[in-house]
Amino acid sequence: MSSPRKFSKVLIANRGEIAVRVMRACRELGIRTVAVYSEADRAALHVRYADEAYFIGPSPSRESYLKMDTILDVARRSGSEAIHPGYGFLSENAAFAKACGDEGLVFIGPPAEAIAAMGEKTSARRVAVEAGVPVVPGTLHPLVDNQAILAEAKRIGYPLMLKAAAGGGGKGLRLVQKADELEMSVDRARSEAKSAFGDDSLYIEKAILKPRHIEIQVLADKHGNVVHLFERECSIQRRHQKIIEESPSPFVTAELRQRMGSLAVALTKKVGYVNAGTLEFLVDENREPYFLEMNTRIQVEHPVTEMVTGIDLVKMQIRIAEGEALPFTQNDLTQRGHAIECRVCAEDPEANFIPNPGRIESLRVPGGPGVRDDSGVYEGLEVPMFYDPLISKLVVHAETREAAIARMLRAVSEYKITGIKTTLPFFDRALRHPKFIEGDFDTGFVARLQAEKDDRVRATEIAMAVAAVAAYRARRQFRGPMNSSTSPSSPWWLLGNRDSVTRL
Amino acid sequence: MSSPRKFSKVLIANRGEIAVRVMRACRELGIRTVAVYSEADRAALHVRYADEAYFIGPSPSRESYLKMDTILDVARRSGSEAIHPGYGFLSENAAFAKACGDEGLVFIGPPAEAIAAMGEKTSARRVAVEAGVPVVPGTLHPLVDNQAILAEAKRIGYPLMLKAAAGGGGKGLRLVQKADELEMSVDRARSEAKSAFGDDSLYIEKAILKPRHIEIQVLADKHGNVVHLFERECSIQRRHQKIIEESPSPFVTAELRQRMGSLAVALTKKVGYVNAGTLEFLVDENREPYFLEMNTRIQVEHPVTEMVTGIDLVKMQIRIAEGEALPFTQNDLTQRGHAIECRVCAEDPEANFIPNPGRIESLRVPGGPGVRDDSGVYEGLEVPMFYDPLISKLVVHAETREAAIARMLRAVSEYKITGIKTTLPFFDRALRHPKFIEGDFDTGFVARLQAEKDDRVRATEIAMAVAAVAAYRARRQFRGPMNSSTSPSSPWWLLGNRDSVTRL
Amino acid sequence: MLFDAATAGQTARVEVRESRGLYRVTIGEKMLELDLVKIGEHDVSVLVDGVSHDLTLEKTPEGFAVLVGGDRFDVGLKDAVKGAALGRAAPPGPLKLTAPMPGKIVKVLVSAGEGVEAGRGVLVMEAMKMENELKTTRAGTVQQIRVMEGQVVDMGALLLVIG
Amino acid sequence: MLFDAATAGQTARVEVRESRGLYRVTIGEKMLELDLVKIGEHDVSVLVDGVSHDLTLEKTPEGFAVLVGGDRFDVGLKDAVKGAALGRAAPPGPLKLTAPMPGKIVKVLVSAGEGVEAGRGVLVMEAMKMENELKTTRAGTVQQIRVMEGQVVDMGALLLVIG
Repeated sequence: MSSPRKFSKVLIANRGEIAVRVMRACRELGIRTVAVYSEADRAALHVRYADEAYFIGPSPSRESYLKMDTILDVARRSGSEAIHPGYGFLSENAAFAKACGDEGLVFIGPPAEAIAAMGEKTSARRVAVEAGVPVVPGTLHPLVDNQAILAEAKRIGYPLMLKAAAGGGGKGLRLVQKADELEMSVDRARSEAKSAFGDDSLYIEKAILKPRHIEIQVLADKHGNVVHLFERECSIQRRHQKIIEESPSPFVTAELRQRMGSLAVALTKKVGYVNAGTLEFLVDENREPYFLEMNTRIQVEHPVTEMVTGIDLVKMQIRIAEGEALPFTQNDLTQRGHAIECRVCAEDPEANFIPNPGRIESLRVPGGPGVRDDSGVYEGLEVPMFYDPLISKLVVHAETREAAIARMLRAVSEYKITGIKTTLPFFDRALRHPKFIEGDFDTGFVARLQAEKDDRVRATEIAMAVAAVAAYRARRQFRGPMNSSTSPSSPWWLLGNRDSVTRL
Repeated sequence: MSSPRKFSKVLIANRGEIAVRVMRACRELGIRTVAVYSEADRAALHVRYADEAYFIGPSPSRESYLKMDTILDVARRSGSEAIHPGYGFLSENAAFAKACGDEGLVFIGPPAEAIAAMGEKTSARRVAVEAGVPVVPGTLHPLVDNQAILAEAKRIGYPLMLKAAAGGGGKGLRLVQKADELEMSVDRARSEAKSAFGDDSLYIEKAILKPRHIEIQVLADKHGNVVHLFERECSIQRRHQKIIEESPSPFVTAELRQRMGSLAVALTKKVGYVNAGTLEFLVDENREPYFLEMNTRIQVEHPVTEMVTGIDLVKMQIRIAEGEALPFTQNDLTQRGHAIECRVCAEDPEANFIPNPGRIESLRVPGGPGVRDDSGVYEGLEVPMFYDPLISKLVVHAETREAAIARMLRAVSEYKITGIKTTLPFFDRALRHPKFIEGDFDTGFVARLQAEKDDRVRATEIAMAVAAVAAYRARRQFRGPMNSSTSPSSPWWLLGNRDSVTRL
Repeated sequence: MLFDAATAGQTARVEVRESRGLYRVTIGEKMLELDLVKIGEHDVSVLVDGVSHDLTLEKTPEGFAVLVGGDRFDVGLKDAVKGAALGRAAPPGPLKLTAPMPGKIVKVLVSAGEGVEAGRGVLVMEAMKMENELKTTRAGTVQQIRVMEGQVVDMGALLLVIG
Repeated sequence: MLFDAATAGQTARVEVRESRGLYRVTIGEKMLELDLVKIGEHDVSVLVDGVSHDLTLEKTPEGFAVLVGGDRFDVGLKDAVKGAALGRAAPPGPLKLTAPMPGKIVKVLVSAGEGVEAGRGVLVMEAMKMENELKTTRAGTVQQIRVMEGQVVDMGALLLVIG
């Protein structure tokens, strides 16, 4: 084990909010940051935020953010000592982790072997089974041809889940209710998996109904020390992707927390894992946990853990990669208060969360006590269609879960984005729902919510009145009917004294 | 003691960031908020943020925010049950607290008697002396005529401080080095005191050199429970007003913390104090504390205490006023990590912090982990000349003081305000200063810093280059010399594709 | 001026009049007097009998989107006299299927001349790494296919015509 | 185009040329090639040989204020050829004392015709609840007093003339 060596320059092989998050940690540690960017991202926030920035190719990620050689070349030319992969893209790519090592670069993440062992779901399941960690019944190996899938499906029975073996983030994930849906679902899942990970092999497993998605955060240093930082509740999902996360989980008892923590630490040690990682579990109605997979990288939802433990996970990732030992033991770690994260995405919640890229015309971010905004955008930015729709993570921290929910509703009401539709209005509804407030939900919550009628008391009247006044002003300014072709980027209906405060 | 009675509507008799801060607490508690506003404040953030807002008079505070009858009338008409005074204005006015009670309104603050006893500095000093709390030598009664002041001055000797008896926030505060400065300083102090508090009586005390300004936060409920929430270090001041505060203090030892905490709790109990309050001390080089005064209201710098203790002080003020008992005891309270606050003011630090009101042309607020922005403004707002220059409080929290300083520098570098000059560039310099980093400073820090030459490594070259490019573009667009009369609100030098991302 | 407004499943006849710097808005039976201050390009501060509303507006094809608190209203507005939609009217004639978002055509699931039922999936588009199947809302015959697999299209681009 | 630039106690001759979407800026001996992208109204993102700068600009009478990181530069610019200040030149002739901020005149400390030394306090102004004493930077005679006590003045308003 080489002695600790501080980094002076780190390349961040990612974009969006996570690239900015990593750069913030680096800036606070006095480490220079190197950004890479695609055609679409010249003006992206991570490019503006970095100390250095280099162009790496066309907008599609296959031709830029997934190009190992180009990125390694930039690392070499810029004199970077380490690479932080963020999440997605190359973050769980064992070949990339290995290539970094071969180049004499430190990969800020686990060793390639650990990624290989845990990153690929079916092998992770095998390891878990050996370690005596309970898993969901299913195939333990990737299935390449459709015949094998059909056979396995018959054996396991319906409903079942189709998953991309190389996958993550819900891509290439499909729930299949009955046999006749299988074929079409397999095709779609393969093609998604192909375009997302360049590997279309799938595996299938028994679908657990009314499951809770609960995960354990771990930190492991190069000296064999491993701790867990308790759980995150991630059951609120749309199209199998998390959208609201919290810590602690309202469903987890002290015993279950203890048990899952121990399983997580044991599995982490077994594979010689190093750096930050997350073990995902499904927990059924009887509080039985089933190990799903390990995410061998920083998670999108890591901030909720940071806020309750007071530990900066990204700084810890860097310190661990530098060779430092964990500055605390399991007993030093405690949960203070309650944290909730809402993923603000460029999606239309009224249209089944269909992606809604476009230009952010105006942006007002929330502030005040206990509010954290981890954003990857700014006013005037064109949110590109090529990448993940996540534009910002809104996180709150308060004394209790009740106070945290109230604080999140307050923060959501302060967050104003025009130009694109976002998931913000969805949060205003979801967080007021009795089932959410009681903590009585599972991964089916969003679907059920959308089926229900909206029974909030809403400000419909004033909204209609002010819209009508705007239309009236528009008419008065331009006789004749409004012209929808008018660019929304020039809100002509409010012309005159623009940028100023005017009594109309 | 009446049993707890929850408020459903509260009037906030203030403006700016503190009005918004109180409204945020109310919104999280499900309490409706009532704002009051002057001529200049129709479009102020606190008016936009409130559930209700009522006009109370012309812009000068004497004719609006200090008008007790008008404000009480609004409270009556709006059906408010309580009034939160914020800080400044009527917050330490015993007559107002009493008037609220007479109207059957709950004053969210101490009883009128406690304000009278502690709010007026000279009587507070008398009480302290009786309680055996050390104070700075000086007059124990307000001096109305100048002859008395001259006599007292001769007795106490120079250097000495002139203070407004009714004062606070450094208004009507003057350091007098030698006898021949006295008369002019008295006049100026009187006239400031008059316009700020409507009372021009002064008192004088011996000036302690190289003092640290350290204060203790207390909370007292209506059931006789009193706790302290540790100290705040407030020695970084300009014109006798705090500009950077932190908690814990790098100067305070465990013993001193313990001692000052006990003195604070004792004094608080002695006067039958209720609600949140702050006891200000001067601490000399030998770590001897001298009680200065008690601020019988919420402090500007309360957020640093909130971040290290995890307690929401404004919510506690409301709960206490509702009659609830403190939900914790002294032993439940701990300090976690380190917090720093920087006061972002509309002032020109290059011109001795002269106020610089005007229109905020553009505004980018910092984000990410451990950053809190308590703002009273927004992009496009005209910061009025009638009120305090504080526009926002930037607060950070991190594991250690070193990490907190790094985080604040990171946050300051993300905070972009154009249209008015602010104190932000001053913080970038002050927080990098070795003396600040070592925690080796006193209330003379700012004056010394400004006398020194600035030895930061600065981005002068790129600043010059880009300014020249802007000038070049301007010239190209409009032949002939630039015209300084061009309104800065239309940055014509960047005309074309406005609001969009354009490669020039 | 008279409008027919529709949002959140409600419709109303709305009249707007201006007097002495205030707006008088009548919604059905109810009259509101708005003290309305415009802030920047998208925000307005409105006082109605002392009640304060902080609203954010965005122009949409149908009228305006209004953000109030954490909620969003897409308000459709019609001129009650002319009866003309203030925004784009629903296109007449055959169904012109347009792109609901910018994205890439991954698969075309139908061929020209083919008959389709309502609800039939006709195209697969990819945007932001998600595949979305587009369905026809109407039965008919595929008259034109205006895109090819692999093609990147803008939001609103014409994809298929079904008659 | 040639400029004389001054900021933070430094001065330099700065040349700006444009070619193929880039700006070539020569400062003294040094040449920088700027890949400059304008963002919104006040921000620019600049890449110089891979080094990234996020800058915010504001027009000032003397030139431009530039925010870089937590730092601020008030850059004065002169056309090096014409020699004309790009901003307002220092007024010639007698000293015209103008208001450094909007505020209220609390006291006038001198009377017309009175002789004053440099550094003498001549007026007390109040803004944002603070009283500030304004001093003359030059010795001379008070020629005109253009304000009265209690008067509210705008920033830049003429207060006194001292010759």
